[in-house]
Amino acid sequence: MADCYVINRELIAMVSIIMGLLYLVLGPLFGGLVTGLDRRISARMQGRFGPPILQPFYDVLKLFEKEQIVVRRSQNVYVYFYLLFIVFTGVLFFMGEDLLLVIFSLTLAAIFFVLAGYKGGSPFSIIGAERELLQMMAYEPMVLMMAVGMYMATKSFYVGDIVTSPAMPIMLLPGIFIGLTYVLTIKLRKSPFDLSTSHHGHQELVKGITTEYSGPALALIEIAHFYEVPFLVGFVFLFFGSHWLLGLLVCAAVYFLEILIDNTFARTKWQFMVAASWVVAAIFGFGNIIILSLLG
Amino acid sequence: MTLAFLIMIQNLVLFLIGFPALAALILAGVPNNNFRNRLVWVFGLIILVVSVVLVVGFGSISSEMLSFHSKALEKVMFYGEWVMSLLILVLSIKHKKLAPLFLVVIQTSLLTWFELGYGHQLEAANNLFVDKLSLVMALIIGVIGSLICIYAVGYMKEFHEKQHPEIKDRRALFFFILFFFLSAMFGIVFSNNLMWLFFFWEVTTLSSFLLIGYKQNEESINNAFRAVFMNLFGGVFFAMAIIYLFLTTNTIELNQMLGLGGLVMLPVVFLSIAGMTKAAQMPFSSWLLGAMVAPTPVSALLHSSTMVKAGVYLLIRVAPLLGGTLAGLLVACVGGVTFIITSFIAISQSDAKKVLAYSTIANLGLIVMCSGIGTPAAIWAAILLVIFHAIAKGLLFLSVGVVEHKLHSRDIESMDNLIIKMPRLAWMLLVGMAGMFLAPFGMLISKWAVLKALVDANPGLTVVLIYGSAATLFFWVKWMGKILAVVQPEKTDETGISRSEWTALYALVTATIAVCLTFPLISRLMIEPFVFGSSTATTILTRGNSLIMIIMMGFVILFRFSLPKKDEGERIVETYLSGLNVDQRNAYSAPLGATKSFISKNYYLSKYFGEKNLSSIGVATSWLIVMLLIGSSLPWLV
Amino acid sequence: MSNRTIIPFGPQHPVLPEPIHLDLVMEDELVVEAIPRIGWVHRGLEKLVEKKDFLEMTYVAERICGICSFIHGLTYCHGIEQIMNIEVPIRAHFLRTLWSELSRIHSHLLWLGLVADAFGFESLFMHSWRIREKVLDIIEATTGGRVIFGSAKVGGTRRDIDNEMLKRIIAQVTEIEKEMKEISQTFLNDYSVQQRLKGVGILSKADANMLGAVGPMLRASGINQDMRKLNYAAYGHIDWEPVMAQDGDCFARVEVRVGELFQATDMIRQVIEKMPEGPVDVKVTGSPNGEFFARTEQPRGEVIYYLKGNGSKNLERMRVRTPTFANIPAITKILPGIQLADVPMMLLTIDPCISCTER
Amino acid sequence: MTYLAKSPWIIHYDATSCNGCDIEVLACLTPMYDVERFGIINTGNPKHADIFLITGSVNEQNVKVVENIYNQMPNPKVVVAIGICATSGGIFRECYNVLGGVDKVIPVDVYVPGCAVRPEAIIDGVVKAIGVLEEKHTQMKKGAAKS
Amino acid sequence: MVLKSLFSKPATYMYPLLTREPMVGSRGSIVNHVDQCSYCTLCQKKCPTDAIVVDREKKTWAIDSMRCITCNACVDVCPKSCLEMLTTYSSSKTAAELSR
Amino acid sequence: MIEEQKLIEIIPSELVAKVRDMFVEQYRLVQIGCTKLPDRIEINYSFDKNYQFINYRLILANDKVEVPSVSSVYWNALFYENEIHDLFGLNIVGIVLDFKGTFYETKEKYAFATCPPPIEPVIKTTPVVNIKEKGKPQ
Ligand code: NFV
Ligand code: SF4
Ligand code: SF4
Ligand code: SF4
Repeated sequence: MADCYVINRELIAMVSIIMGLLYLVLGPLFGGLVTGLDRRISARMQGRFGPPILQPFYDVLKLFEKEQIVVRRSQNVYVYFYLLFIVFTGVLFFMGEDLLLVIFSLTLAAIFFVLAGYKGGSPFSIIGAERELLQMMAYEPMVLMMAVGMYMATKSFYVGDIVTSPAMPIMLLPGIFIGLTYVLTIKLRKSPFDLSTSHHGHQELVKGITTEYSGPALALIEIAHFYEVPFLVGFVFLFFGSHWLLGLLVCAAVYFLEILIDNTFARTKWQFMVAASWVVAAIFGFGNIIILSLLG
Repeated sequence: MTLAFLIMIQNLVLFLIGFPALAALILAGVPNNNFRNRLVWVFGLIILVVSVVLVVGFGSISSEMLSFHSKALEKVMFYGEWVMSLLILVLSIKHKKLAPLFLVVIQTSLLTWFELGYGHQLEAANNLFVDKLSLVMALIIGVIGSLICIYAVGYMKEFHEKQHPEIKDRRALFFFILFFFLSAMFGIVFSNNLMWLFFFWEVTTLSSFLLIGYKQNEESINNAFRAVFMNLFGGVFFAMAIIYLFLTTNTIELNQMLGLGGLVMLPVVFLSIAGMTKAAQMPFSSWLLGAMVAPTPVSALLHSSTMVKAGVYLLIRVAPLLGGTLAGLLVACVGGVTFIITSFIAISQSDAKKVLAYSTIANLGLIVMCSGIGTPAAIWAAILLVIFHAIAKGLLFLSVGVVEHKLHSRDIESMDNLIIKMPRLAWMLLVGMAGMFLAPFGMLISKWAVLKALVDANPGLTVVLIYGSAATLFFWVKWMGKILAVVQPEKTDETGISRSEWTALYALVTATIAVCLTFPLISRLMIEPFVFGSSTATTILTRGNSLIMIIMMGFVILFRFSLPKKDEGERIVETYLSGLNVDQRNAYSAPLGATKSFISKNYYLSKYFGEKNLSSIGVATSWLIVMLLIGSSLPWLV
Repeated sequence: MSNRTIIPFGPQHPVLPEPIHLDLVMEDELVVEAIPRIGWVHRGLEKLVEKKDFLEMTYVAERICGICSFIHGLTYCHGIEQIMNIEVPIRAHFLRTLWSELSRIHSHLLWLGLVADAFGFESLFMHSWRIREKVLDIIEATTGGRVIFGSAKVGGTRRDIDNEMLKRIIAQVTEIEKEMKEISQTFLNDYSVQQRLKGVGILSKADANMLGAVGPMLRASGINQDMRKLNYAAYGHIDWEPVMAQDGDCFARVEVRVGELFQATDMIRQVIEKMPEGPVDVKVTGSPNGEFFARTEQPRGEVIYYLKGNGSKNLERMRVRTPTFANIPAITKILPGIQLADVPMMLLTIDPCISCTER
Repeated sequence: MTYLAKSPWIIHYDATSCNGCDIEVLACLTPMYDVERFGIINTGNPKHADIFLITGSVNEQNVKVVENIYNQMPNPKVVVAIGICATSGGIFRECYNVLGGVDKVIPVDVYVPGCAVRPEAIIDGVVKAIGVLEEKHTQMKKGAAKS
Repeated sequence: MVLKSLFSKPATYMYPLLTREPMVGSRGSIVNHVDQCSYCTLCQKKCPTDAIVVDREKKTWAIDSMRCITCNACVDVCPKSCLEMLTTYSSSKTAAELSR
Repeated sequence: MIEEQKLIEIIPSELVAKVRDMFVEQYRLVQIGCTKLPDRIEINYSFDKNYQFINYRLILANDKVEVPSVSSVYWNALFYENEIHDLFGLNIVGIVLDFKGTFYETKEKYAFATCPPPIEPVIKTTPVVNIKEKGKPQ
C-alpha cells in the first residue's frame, strides 16, 4: 500500500516534469500557430485572404535579423524577465502546480511588461503601461475568483488535481466560466479590450507599451505572447476536469468566440472596461462563489 | 522549564521594557546634540541586540507566565496615568480642544473611580508573560524600532539644520519620546495584566500625540488632537472592557480572559474596538492620515511599523474568541471595508507619504479581517502580515523620508528619473514596494495565506481581498514605473545622506529580502506553533510552493544584477515623439514655435477613486458596522 | 503639483493618415487642452497661378486633394466659367453631378472606414474599404483614374460616358447599395459602436454656426445647409433634400454621412435617368477677367474658390478655403473634455483633410 | 533568403501628399489588395518598421520629421518614395514651400511612379524594396563580421 | 456580415499572382510612337510637370516617368496624335536602376 | 445661373463694427482671404446666411497698415488671420490666439507678399543623398 503510494507520487512527479518540458518546447509553437490561425481567420472575417499561418514565426525570426536599437540600455532586461516569468508561469501551470501561484507568477510577469513600458520613457509607452495596469486591475479579480471557485469545486488549488478530478468544475462554476471567458478577451489583447497595445497599428497609442521595443527585444515580447496562449487557453480547459476531449473542444470554441468578438466590437474605453469586468466578476464570479458557499 | 531559565527570560523582558525608558531619560538630559546622537546609536544597538538575543535564545518557549511584582512600579503607573491625563487636559485647554478634553475627563474619572474603589483587589497573579507572538512582536519592535531611532539621528539633523530651520529644535524631547515609546511597546506585548497593558497603551497614545504635534504649527497641532481624540475614544472602550471584565469575572489578566472563551464577549468586543482605533480602522482612520505631518521617522515607527501594530496585536490576541461569532464577522467586515476603501483611495493619491499611509491602513484592515475570522489559518496569515508589513513599510517610509529631503518634495510625480538621480535609494524604494505586493515577496505570501484562509472560513469575504488587491497592484506599479521611467537623464546625486540613514536603510533592505527567503523557517519555528499549537509545516504553504517562491525570489534578485553596465552594441536612439524630436531626447517642437518636453504623469483616476467620496462611504458603512458590533455585545450586559 | 500629462500627438501617428499635430494636455486620460499645429502639408500651390495658366491650373486644383479631387476640379472650372460667362453643355453638368456623387460615396466610405479604425473596429474598416473598391472601379472605368479623376475641364468635361456604361453603373450602384446597407446597420445599430459615438464631442447648433462649421458637421448639429442647394452642375434638375441629424455628437455625424451615402446612390440613379444627350464641352477662348467666389459642396462641406483674373492667361489670385479649414475651429473647441481614447475618433469625425486645408 | 522578405513591416508617412497616393497605400492594406498576405503590417511606429513608405514631396516643416523617422528605424531599412510627388516633386515642385522629391532629405531606395500610384504599383515597389532590404541585410552581416 | 465573410470567398485580388485586365481608358503611362513625331515640342510646353524633353535639332523625345502625372495633357495637344496613354502603369525603379 | 454675390467695400476703421453686425445677425463667417494686387491689398470677409452670400472687402493701401483682428467677434477668424499674417506678412493686431508667425513654417517668409521670379525649371531627376545617417555605431 505504502509502496504503491510512493510509486504513484513518483509517477505524478514524472508526468508533471514531462508536461513542463513539453510546454517549454511546444508552448511557443502552439501559441504561434494559434496566433497565425487567428490572424488568418480574422482576415477572412474581414473579407481578406490573410497572411500565411506561419506568419507569426516569420515575424519573430525577422525581428531577430534586425539591428537592436534602444532608448535606454537597461530597457531590454525588463523584457527578458517578462519572458522568463511568462515561461515560468506556464511551466508551473503545466506541471500541475498551485493555481494561485500560477496567477501570482503571471502577475509578476505582467508587471515586468508594464515596467518595460515605463522604462521605454516615451509618452505613448507610458500611457500604454498605465492602460495595461488598468487592464490588469480589470481582469485580476476574475482570475483570482476562478482560482477560488476551482478550489471550492474540487477542494484543491492544484492544477494537477483539478485536471484529474472526476467532477467537472463547470457544472458548479458556470458563472465563473462566463466571467473568465469575458476577461480572457483582455488577456488575449483582443478588441474590444485591446487598450494598451493592440495587434494592429492604427490606434491612439501607436504601439503602446512596445513602442520603444524593436528588433530582437520585440521578438522576445512576441515569443512571450506565444508562451502565454497555451495556459490562458488552459484556464478554460480546467473547467472540464478530467474530461479532456470536451475540454479541448470547448477551448477551441472559446478561442473562436474570442476571434469573433475581436471582429465584431469597437474598442471600448478603459472606464467601460474596468467597470464592466468588475461588474461581470461581481455578478458571475462572486455570485457563483456565494451560491456555492451557501450550498455548502 | 527551569527556574533559572525563567528568571533569565524575565530579566531580559524587564530589561527591554526598562532600558529604553531609562535611555529616554538619559537622552532627555543630554543637551549636546552630537553626544546625544552618539548615545542614540549605542542605545539603539543595545536594544536591537537584546531583542535578537531574547528571540534567538528563547524562541523555543511556547508560553511562559512571569509573575513579576513590584509595588513601586504599580504606583508609578498609577500616578503616571494621572500625569498623562493631566498633560492632555492642560494641552487641550490651552489649545481649546473640547472633544479630547471631554474624553480624557471621562476616562480618568472612570479609572480613578475603579482604582480607588477596587484598587486593593486589582492583583494579578502574573503581570507579564512571554509567548511566541510576544517574541515576534518584540523582535519587530527591537529591530525596526531601534533602526528607525538610528535613522532619526541623521534625519533629524538634516530636518532641523537644513530643511526646516524655522522649526524649534527640540531633539532632546524627540528622542526622549521615541525611546519612551519603545519601552511602552515592549510593555504592551509582554503585559499580561490588563491594567499594565492599558497603561502602556496610553503611553503610546501620548507619544503619538506629542510627536504628531512636533512641528507645533497649526496643522500638526490640529492633527495631533485629532489623533489623541480618536485614540482616547478607543482608550475609553479599553477601560470599560477592563472594568466590566473585572466586575463580572474578577480578573484583570489577559490569559485568564482568553481562557474564559465565549463568556466574555463584551470585553472582547470593547477591546477589539480599542484595537481598531489604534490600528486606524475605517471610521477612525483619519487620524493616521493626519499623523503624516510628523517627521518621517515618526511616521515609520509609530504610524506604520509598530504602534499601529499594537492595535492589531490586541486583536490577534482576542482573535480566537472572535472566530466564528457574529462579533468576529463584524470585526472582519470593518477590516474588509477598510482594506478595500483605503486601497481604492490610495490610487488617487500622489503624496508619497499619504499613499504609504493609506496602504498601511489597508494592510491593517487585512490583519483585522483575519483576526475577525479567527481561524488558525487566518491568525497565521495575520501574523505573517504583521511581520512583512512592518519591515517593508518601515523601509518605504525611511526611503521616502530621504528622498523628500533631497527633492524637497514628497510628491510621487516629482520622482521622475529617480533611478538615475538616486539609484541606490530608488532601488531601496523598489525593494520596499516589491515587498508590499509583488509575487515572491512577503506581503504577497501573506495575502496568499489570507486568501486561502478566507476561502476555507468564509468565501464571501474573499471578494474584498480580490478587488482590493487589484487596486493595490495598480497604485504600487504605477509608482514603481514612475521611479523607473527615464524621461530626461540627469546627474546622479546621492550625497548628503548621513551614515545613520544609510545604515537603517541597508539593514531594512536586507531584512526585507532575508525575511522572504527565510519565511518558511520563521513560519515553522515561530508562528505555526503559536497558531496551531504544533509545527505543522505543510499546513498551508507546502514546501514545494515555498521552494518555488524562493526560486522566483532568485530570479528577482538576479534581475538586479542583470542590468547591463556597458555598451553591448545597441544603437541608442531618441524616444518616439511622433517624429517631432529636437535634439534632446524628450524635447519636441510644439505649436506656437515652442520647444517643449513631453510630460508623463501617472493616472490618479480621482474622479472614480477620489478621497472624499470613497472615505465618506467607508466611514458611513464602517460606523454602521461598529454600531452593530457594539449592539451585538450588549446582550451580555444583561 | 498638477498631474497633467503633455504628449505630442502627430504629425506622424498611425491613426492619422495625414500629418497634423495636437499638443494634448491631459489629466489621466481626460484632455484638458488641445493646441493644434499644422503646416506639414502646406505647399503653397495657390501661388502656382503665377507660373501656370488658368487652364493648366485645373490639374493643380485636382491635385489639391486625392479624396475630393474631382469636386476641386469642378469648383475651379465652375468659378472660371462664371467669370468668363461660359455656357456649359447640359450633359456635362449631369456628368459632373454623377462624378461628384461617386466621389462623395468613395470619400464617405473611406471616412467610415477610418473612423471605424479609430474606434478600434478593424473589420468594419476593412469592409468599408472593400465596398469602396467597387466604387473606385466605376470611377476608373469612367475617368481612367482611381482617385485623381482628371476629367474636369473648363467648359465641360474631358470625357463622356456612353449610355451602355451608364446602365451598367446603375446595376453596380444597386449592388453597392446593398452592401452599404449591411455596414450601415453596424454603424447605426451596433451597441459597442453606439457606446463609443453617442454623446461624444457634442457641438451645439449655435456653436456650429458661429464657429463656421460646414458640411456634415453642420448638418449633424441640426443646421440645414448644403451648397448643392445653390444648384450648380445639375443639382437643380434632381430631387433631393439635405440629410440632417440633430444631436451634434459623433454619432450624428456618422448618421449624416451614412445618410448621404444612400442619398448619393439615389442621385446617381436620377442623374443617369435624366441624362440628356449632347456634347460635353465647349471651346474656351480668351482669358478670365473678373472675380468670383465659387462655392460647392464637397464630401466634407462647403468649399470656396475665390478666383480673380485680370485678363491675362495667369490668374491674379486663387484662394481655396476648404471645408476642413472651416471645421478646425469647431474641433479645437470640442476636443477639451473628452478622453484620450476618443481623440482620434473625434478628429476623424470632422473628416479632416489636411492636404485640402493647407494647400 | 532571409525572413526579412517574409515579414516586411512598413511605416507610412505623408509628407505633403495630396492624399491620392496616401489612400492608395492604405488601400493596399484592405481586402482588395490585402498585403498582409505577404506578412506586411502597417506598424505606424518607426521602431518596428523595415520599410518606410513616404508619399508626397517634402516641405520645410517636414524635413525634420522625415529625418527623425528615418533615424529611428532599425537597420536594415529601406525607403520607398511613392507617387510622383515623392519621386520628383511632381506638379508641386515649383511651389515655394516644396523642397522637391524625398531624396532631397533622405536616401531613397525605390521609386514608385504614378499620380496617383496604383496599389499594384505599390506592391511592386514593396517587392523591389524587399530585394534591397535583403541586400542591405547581407551587407550589414558582413559589416558585423568584419568589426 | 463578419461570419458571412468568413465562409465566403475573400475579396482579395491575388496580385501579383493574378493580374487584372486594366480598365479601358485607364491612365497608365505615356508612350510616343516616335516615327510619327514631328518634334514640335508642343507636348513639352503643355506638360505641367516638365516631364517631356524634346530636342528639335537632335530629334529626340524623352519622358521622365518619375515626373509624369498622367494628366493626359500632352496626348490632347499632340498635333500628330503620336502620343498614346497606355493602360499599363509605369514600373517602379530602385535607386540603382535609376542611376544607371 | 450666376448666383448673386454682394460685395461691399469698407475701410479698416469700419471693419470690426460691420463684422459685429453680421455676428449679431447670425451670419456664418465663411472665410477671410487676402489678395495682393500690384497697387493695393484686399481682404475679403465673406459671410453667409441661408445661402445669402455677403462679402466685405477691406482695402489696404500697403502692408504696413494695421488691421484690427475680428477674432474677438468670430473666434474662428483667428485661423484665417494667422494664415494671412504668415503668408502676406500683414500686421493684424489683437488676434485672440496669435501664432506669431508659426502657423505655417514656410521656407520663404511671407511668400505671397511679393511676386518672386519664376524658378528655373530643372529637367533631370537625380537622386541627391545629402543626409548622413545619425546615431549609427561607428
Ligand atoms: N471634401 C473635401 Fe477636401 C476639399 N475641398 C477637404 O477639406 O478633401 Ni481632401
Ligand atoms: S503623386 Fe499625384 S496623387 Fe500622389 S500625392 Fe502627388 S499629386 Fe497626389
Ligand atoms: S506634341 Fe506630339 S508631335 Fe509634337 S513633339 Fe510632342 S509628341 Fe511629337
Ligand atoms: S501626361 Fe501630363 S505629365 Fe505626363 S507627360 Fe503628358 S503632359 Fe506631362
